[in-house]
Amino acid sequence: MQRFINDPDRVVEDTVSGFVKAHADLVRLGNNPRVVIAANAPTLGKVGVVTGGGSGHEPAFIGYVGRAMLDAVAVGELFSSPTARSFHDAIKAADGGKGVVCLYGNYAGDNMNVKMATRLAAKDGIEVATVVANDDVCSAGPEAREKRRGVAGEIFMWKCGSAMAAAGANLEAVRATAQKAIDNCRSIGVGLGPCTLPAVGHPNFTIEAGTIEIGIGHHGEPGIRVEPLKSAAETARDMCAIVLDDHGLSLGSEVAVLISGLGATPLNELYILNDTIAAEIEARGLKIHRTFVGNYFTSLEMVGATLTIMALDDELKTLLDVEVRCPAPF
Amino acid sequence: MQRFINDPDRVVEDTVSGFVKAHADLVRLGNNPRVVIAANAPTLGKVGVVTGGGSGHEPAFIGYVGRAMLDAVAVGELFSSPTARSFHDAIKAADGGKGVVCLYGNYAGDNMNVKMATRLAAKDGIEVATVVANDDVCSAGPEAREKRRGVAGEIFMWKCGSAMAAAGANLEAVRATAQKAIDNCRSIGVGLGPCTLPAVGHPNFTIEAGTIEIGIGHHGEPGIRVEPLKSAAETARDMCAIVLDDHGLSLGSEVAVLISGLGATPLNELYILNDTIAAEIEARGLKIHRTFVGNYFTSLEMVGATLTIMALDDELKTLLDVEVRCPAPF
Amino acid sequence: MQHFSNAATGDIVLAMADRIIANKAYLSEIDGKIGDGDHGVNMAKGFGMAADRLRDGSYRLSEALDTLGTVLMSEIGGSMGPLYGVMFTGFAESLPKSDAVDSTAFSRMLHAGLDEVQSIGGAKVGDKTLLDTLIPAIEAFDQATGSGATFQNALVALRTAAEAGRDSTIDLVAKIGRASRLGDRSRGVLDAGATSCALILVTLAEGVTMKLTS
Amino acid sequence: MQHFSNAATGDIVLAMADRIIANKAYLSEIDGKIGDGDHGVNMAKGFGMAADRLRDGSYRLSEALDTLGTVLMSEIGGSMGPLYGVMFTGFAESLPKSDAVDSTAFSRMLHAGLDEVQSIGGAKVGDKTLLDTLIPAIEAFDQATGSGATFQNALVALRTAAEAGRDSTIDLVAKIGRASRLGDRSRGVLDAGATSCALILVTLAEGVTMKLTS
Ligand SMILES: Nc1ncnc2c1ncn2[C@@H]1O[C@H](COP(=O)(O)OP(=O)(O)O)[C@@H](O)[C@H]1O
Ligand SMILES: Nc1ncnc2c1ncn2[C@@H]1O[C@H](COP(=O)(O)OP(=O)(O)O)[C@@H](O)[C@H]1O
Ligand SMILES: [Mg+2]
Ligand SMILES: [Mg+2]
Ligand SMILES: [Mg+2]
Ligand SMILES: [Mg+2]
Repeated sequence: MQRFINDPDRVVEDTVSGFVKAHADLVRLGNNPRVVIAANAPTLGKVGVVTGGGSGHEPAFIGYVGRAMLDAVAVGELFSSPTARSFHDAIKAADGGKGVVCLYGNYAGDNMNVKMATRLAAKDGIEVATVVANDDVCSAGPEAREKRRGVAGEIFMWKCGSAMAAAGANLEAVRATAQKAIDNCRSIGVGLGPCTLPAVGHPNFTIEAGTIEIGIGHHGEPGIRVEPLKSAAETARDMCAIVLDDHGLSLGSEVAVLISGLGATPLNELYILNDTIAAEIEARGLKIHRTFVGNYFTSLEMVGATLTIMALDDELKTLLDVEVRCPAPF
Repeated sequence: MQRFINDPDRVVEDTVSGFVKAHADLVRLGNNPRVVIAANAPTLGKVGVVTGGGSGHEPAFIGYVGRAMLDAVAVGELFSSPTARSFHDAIKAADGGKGVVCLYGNYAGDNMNVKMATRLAAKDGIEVATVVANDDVCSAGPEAREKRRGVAGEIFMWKCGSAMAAAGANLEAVRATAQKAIDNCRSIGVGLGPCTLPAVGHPNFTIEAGTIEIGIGHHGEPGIRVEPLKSAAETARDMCAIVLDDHGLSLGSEVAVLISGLGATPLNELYILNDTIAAEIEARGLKIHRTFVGNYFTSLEMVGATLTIMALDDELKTLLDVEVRCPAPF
Repeated sequence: MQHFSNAATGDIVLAMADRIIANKAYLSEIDGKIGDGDHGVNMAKGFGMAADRLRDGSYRLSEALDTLGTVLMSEIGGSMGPLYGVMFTGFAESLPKSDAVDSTAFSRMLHAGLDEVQSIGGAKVGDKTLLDTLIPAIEAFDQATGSGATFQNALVALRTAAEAGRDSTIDLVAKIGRASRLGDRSRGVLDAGATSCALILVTLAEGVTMKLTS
Repeated sequence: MQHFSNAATGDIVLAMADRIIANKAYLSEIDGKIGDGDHGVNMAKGFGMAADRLRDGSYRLSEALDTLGTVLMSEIGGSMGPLYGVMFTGFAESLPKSDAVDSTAFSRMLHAGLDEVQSIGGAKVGDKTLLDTLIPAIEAFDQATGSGATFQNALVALRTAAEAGRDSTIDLVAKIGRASRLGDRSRGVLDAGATSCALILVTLAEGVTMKLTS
């Protein structure tokens, strides 16, 4: 493994340690080294906003802690949900007396650990509302949206929810806005190459050279089909079709677009994808309000990309455009 | 090649096209499709700031065009200098009547093309000052600093020069500040895996599994040694030693730190490097003013990282902290 | 009536931890076939941490189980942290205040843990999970005591059913968790959680058997 | 005195372009051994673009050379764009206003191009670059005319020296450009630029020879 690591079993510890050193102006650790807290959190009288998830997706999740962004993040092992205790500690760190919203992704471990953390927080007298992201179109059919995984759409959910909280909204309003944000998101991942958990030492799955896996998940969960590798334009058109057919937006709708690399795909290729994606979206009579292209939500050194399209209304547009300060390039 | 491309010979065109679509709020193209111009450039009465270089280093160079950042960038083929004409067009696009400073990297092609562009601009009556970045420590000994290549230190040079120009300084002052910025930078690259030019189709060089190349260049130029792969901490200590021994900073000096991935190294590993790098810098009695960790200056899908340390004085500190808006996460 | 003493049986949890740690590589290997290959690592880490906290004293079984459950819940995360976490804290909380644990109390304990696992995980028999071990084992124990078997003999029934339940997962298609995404490809191998659950139940039955008095 | 007409010899540049394009793969292969394998691609792209602009008309040699140099400079970038760009525009600018080009004027033209290449590139003989072809070729031409050879025979001397110069690069260690970073490992193969330069000079000499009148 051609990697910069010290000990395969301490990748998360070392990552968080180096992260906090780099961004001490924005983040800090509390007593639990698996909870990253915004330097200015908690804010008295503000609804706290937290998330959490497995590591290996950097800059997600920790990179989105900051000013007008997340108040605290629970940090799991690589590709593995944080503990209930870490979620609980994150909730406590974010609590400014007005309740806490936990905005997380739809994975078995996260669901269980958040559920337990919520119970623990209730005992502390902290009211917790939750929103579960399920933007990954290929992980279940439209009739079973609640089974879909959460992927890069979480970033838009965090942003809109956090901005709403920063503006002084109450718990129910923050929850409802975050729920609307993720309801308005559809995402798809395409994979060109696998990744390896350092402690495991061999790729978790394979993608044959000359093929592409359409609909792959953020941990290499199988997609809906494997097919011969096509041009970037054809792939981009497929991605748009899957996302927008599921979306079913009306003509003239405004959207935000997020194209994220999965870790080892060079940035220029993401821009090549965007060249066609932007054209496709506009050809469908939609209006692009903003585009984000970069490594926003990765999967270790997986080769591939995700596309997220969020439908915007005036509220979401305003919230998305709030200036924030966080370590991730957002 | 597991890539998102359309035509190996049109990678740059498609990249620039997708880039401009994504960032139309900040950048535009003029008549020459190989020159990316800030949306608000030229600014009358402001010194123009331009750079240029080969493609494949995204977000460098084009991502650093923006408000209070570069006014225009000449875009070359992958790993190949832009034409003299593109440099010339970039200079013209940036010219606000007070002269233009061209801040570029020390490579044979760039030197020649900038020299010719400067002559052409002189015929237009545009005064051009140049600064050549040579921050890559391993590319020549301390007695031959003028032979060293320019690498990620260029970003600090652009930032400080651009901020100085935005503040209204004259051409000589902008040039002198940019020169000071790069004089104060030392960088090193370490490589764990090669990259492939799409039109060539096979890696430009090899790095054996289980080895690391210390001092590798941004296009895979050979480093000073190849050795068995070590822990992240040991590698980070080597990187710091090479950079700081060459730097020779006095106790208590303040520095800015930039750790950039080369393209295919996951972000968490860069933070693992930073964990030791930050400790090493502080152990030498230096004070870290700011740290940047991310994919700032890449080499297609090369696996590896670069470290840049810039010594700060009050002026550079102020300039570095100016808020800017550009597509790159800076 | 056969029973054992809650007060002096905390070391059964240490035996469990030793067994899990000894099977670390085996459990990961099974998980690697249709999961992500970390089950042994996760389990050994959690059980090892709990054992470290228990090694230097003598604890009541209920205390030891509570420590184990709490450590799993607070240090392991993923899916196993909460699932086994609530199971062991469920076990601990239901043990009687009085010292003597008879087969009725033991059955109550098993059900309390099972209820917690099902309430948090939502799986059922046939989904190819640890429940394919746990549920038949508890049913066999209850059936044995119901038809008049001694506590000791009921524990034999529990062990046998746990191992049979584990083996039943070979032919199942995973319906829940990571392996479920493989569909039919998940058939033909043991489920990792069912395997660790059998190790846990067998060690528990062995430990209790040795402590039984009448 | 032998001379040729500037007015009707622009097609020599088309012949050069054909020669370079025919050798695209070969030049890239040579560059791939110690460089980055793109020399043939770069050269074919630039010469091809220039030829496209010249294909449909009849141009003066000086015009055609100027077009070629300008295209290289404005469309190719890298190192070859400026190096060959200034060489060809240097050639073009020094050709006499009068139509007839004799060996003295031809020599002046060659030197003008060489001066430009050296002023921008800073390389010298022995650095393993195109100058190892260009400089001996010009010297051989001048020496031949100096010792009374005809223009035609001097062109033969130029061709022979260009090819010998190209071959001399095999034993050289690169001192400049990309290959110089390889140090001793750059010995044993031809230099790509020296090879393309020989193609250019040979085609030029052939073309001029065919147009000579006395
Ligand atoms: N909802 C559930 N209820 C009960 N057991 C489950 C459930 N989901 C998963 N499991 C068990 O978890 C085991 C995998 O554990 P482990 O490998 O440690 O976690 P992960 O799947 O997160 O990597 C499976 O073999 C299965 O027995
Ligand atoms: N300073 C220089 N002066 C003259 N020729 C040079 C110089 N630098 C490089 N060359 C020539 O350029 C050739 C390589 O050209 P090419 O492969 O097109 O460019 P690059 O090296 O940028 O990939 C070398 O073989 C050498 O002959
Ligand atoms: Mg796992
Ligand atoms: Mg090249
Ligand atoms: Mg597992
Ligand atoms: Mg080359």
